[in-house]
Amino acid sequence: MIDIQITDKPLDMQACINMVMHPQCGGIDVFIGTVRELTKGKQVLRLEFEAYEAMALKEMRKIAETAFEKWPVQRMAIHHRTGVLEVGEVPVVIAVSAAHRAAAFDACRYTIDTLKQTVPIWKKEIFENGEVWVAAHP
Amino acid sequence: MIDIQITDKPLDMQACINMVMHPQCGGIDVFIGTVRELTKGKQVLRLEFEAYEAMALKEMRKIAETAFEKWPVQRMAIHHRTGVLEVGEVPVVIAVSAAHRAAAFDACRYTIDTLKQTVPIWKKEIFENGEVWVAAHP
Amino acid sequence: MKVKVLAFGIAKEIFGSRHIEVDMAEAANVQQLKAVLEQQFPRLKQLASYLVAVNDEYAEGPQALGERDEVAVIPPVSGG
Amino acid sequence: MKVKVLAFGIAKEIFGSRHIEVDMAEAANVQQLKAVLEQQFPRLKQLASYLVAVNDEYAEGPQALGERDEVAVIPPVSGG
Repeated sequence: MIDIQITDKPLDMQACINMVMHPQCGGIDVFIGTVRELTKGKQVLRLEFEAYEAMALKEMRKIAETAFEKWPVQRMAIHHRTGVLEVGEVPVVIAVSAAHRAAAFDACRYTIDTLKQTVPIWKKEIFENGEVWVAAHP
Repeated sequence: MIDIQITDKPLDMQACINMVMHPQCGGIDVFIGTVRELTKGKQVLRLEFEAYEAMALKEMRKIAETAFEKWPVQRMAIHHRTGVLEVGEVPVVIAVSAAHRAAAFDACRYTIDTLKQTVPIWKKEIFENGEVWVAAHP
Repeated sequence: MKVKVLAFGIAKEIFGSRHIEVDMAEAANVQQLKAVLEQQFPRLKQLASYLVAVNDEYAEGPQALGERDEVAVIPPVSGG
Repeated sequence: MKVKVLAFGIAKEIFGSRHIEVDMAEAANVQQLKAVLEQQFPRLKQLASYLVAVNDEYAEGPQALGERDEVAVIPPVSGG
């Protein structure tokens, strides 16, 4: 079971966990991204996330499917939020269940690492005195 | 901030996550242990967890403190349940926050791996036709 | 042919729009599209990198474009 | 001296009790306690392993025991 969602509503972490629970699973690893107050010493006021939604859903599903091929995992939920997020809010939740915990850890970490490299979602950091699309420039 | 708890009540996963949230954290890794239906092909009816509580709390704190020395993590919650658990219930939740996700993943995985080796908590598996203290015999 | 190009993130700001239309020769490819875009919008060349997607899939330079394709400029992603 | 020994998990079942009292020479150590316990409860030797904790800390064989110490038999742990 793979559940992929992009939404502009606050993410429900407990719902992601419940979704991947399974009587044959022995461990669940969950990654929760949060908006940090500081980036390179500058105070972040808020972030804005924008997604190329159709493609982002497809790319997230590819990552999940690759994780299922690489590790014996049972269920995976990847929920990504878009729109304006304040410090402390949650842009992404990834929950992975597996019979044994090593697979859950490996697959969860692979998923967030790959998501950050390939999924067409963009983050703009808004500071007191300006804003910047993260990673856009060298 | 380190929060260590042993309780015979159901664990509150969202509370563990909220406890480690911090404006300077960029990622949280959460490990959730769950009771599996099958062990080596035999149907588990339920589990019973017993703790040497004072020592288990001390050993869990040592693991957390070692994790704080080894990785730049911000907050950690380790909650372990005791008593009778049915299939699908949650004996352990470990939540770790850090500015950067690699530290959260490493510290969380180290914590559950070490907990399973050193913390004086015991699990009895109850099957249809008998029961066994896990790992007691070679 | 006219190719409609979607823009996201900083590309949307560089184009000044969520999508633009580009005039291309029939069966022009991704590589040629990039050359045209970079000529019209030189700021694209200042990006750390950017990719082109065709119908929701990352596309290589030689891939041919058609008028009905959904084409998008993908600046460096930063989700998660 | 009398040493009170707590038992957990399968050790509790081997002892038939959550705690027992063991007669030991003054200043006996952990190693000697294990020998006495194994004589009284030979099933201890069938365990994959077991450790002794003194005052909530794992203890090595040479550690001396006192009457006021809280001593515990720790069979292989299986939490998590």
